[in-house]
Amino acid sequence: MKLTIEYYAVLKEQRGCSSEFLETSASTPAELYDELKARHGLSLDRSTLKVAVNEEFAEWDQPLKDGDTAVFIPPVAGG
Amino acid sequence: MKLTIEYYAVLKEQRGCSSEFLETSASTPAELYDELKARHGLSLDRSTLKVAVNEEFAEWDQPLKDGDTAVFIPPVAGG
Amino acid sequence: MELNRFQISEIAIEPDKLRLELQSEIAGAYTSFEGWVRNHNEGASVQALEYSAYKVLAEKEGDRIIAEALDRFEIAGAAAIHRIGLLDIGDVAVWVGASSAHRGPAFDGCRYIIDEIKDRVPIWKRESYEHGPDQWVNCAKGSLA
Amino acid sequence: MELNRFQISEIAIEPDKLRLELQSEIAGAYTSFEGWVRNHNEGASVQALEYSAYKVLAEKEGDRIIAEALDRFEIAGAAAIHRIGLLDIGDVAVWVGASSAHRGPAFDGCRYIIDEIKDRVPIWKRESYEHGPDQWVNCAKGSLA
Repeated sequence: MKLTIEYYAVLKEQRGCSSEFLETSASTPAELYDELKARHGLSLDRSTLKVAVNEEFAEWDQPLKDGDTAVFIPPVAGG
Repeated sequence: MKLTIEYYAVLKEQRGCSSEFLETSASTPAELYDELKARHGLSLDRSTLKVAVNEEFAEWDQPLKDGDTAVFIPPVAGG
Repeated sequence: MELNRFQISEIAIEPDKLRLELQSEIAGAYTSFEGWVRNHNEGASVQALEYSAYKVLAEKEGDRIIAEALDRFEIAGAAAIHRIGLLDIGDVAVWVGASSAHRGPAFDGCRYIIDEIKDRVPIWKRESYEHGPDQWVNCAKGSLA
Repeated sequence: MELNRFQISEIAIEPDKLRLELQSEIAGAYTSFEGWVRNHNEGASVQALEYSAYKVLAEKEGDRIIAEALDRFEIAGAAAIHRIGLLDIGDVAVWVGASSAHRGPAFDGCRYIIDEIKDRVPIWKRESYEHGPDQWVNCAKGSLA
């Protein structure tokens, strides 16, 4: 399955890029983040994040489909 | 005792002037308002008003002194 | 326009200039309130209105209200201004601004000030309606026949 | 700037223009909130900061927040705008405005919108300090060594 991952804020800095295409066997956002965290040494625990799939907030355990775009959202600090 | 009375808003309209000098035997703002209400047919009950003497809010039963300025304050409607 | 003061004004209120008075390097939050002249009040169609004030006491009492707000809430600064004279629909009748390090006190302080102004400051409003005689708002027995 | 919308902006926010969007003949009350860049945060001296956003989702979520406020409070209109990019001390980072017939809903609606923006909208803040490394606010483990 091929996915697009977009990175923002501290995750973008830690990953060193703002988006990537990825061939993965992860079937949910939770599995996907765990894979990326291990591979790239991302500092944030999954419990502090939210996730969006295809430009909407999503559940950690919803199935991912080929071509989906996933975004992991660090704690926000607007205002 | 000579007093100055200033009128504002609906009281000014009903009295037909914005201030007057008055020779009176009223010894408190309460007595003074009752006198003016009867003489000029002012519509507002004293219970709906506040009173100021010499540019500060005052009590209805405080003694008036010669030369004082009294102002009766209709219900306010700022904002 | 002075910081931490209440003012009665016979000329148009300019909120964009007033807010600049409250800027400071420690203030991270700013809240403002404006009262605009509406085209209706309690069901009646309003055409115009006139505010009048007992200016000396209004400014004293307004200053006290702002001092109370500074005392009760963690605000950095506050100010308020109330227009008098003939106003048209859409005109700014009153402006209140408050700044603070965090947003909670800015909201609370601003609201306190406008609530107290409406309750305590000797300012009166005379409305002209499309139908019916002019009326002094809040002075039911004082309606003009 | 559209009524009842939330917007991410890369250019300076101009509150005096934004408030005009909320004027209507039925609105008698207007409340605004502005977040200003402070020179300190939790004791540290801030020199500059940068906001970034996941723009598409931020604007969707911001629009939802404003729709919720319109639904929950008796407000006539509302709007909000958040700046991104490099900001200096004193710059407006966020502006929220709400208008209503009476002041209670304008205050409550404005406050609801800024509270929810800070809680839910994907916007991040990176602060530069006089002493110590830059930091992503709220991302303790993400401080830049």
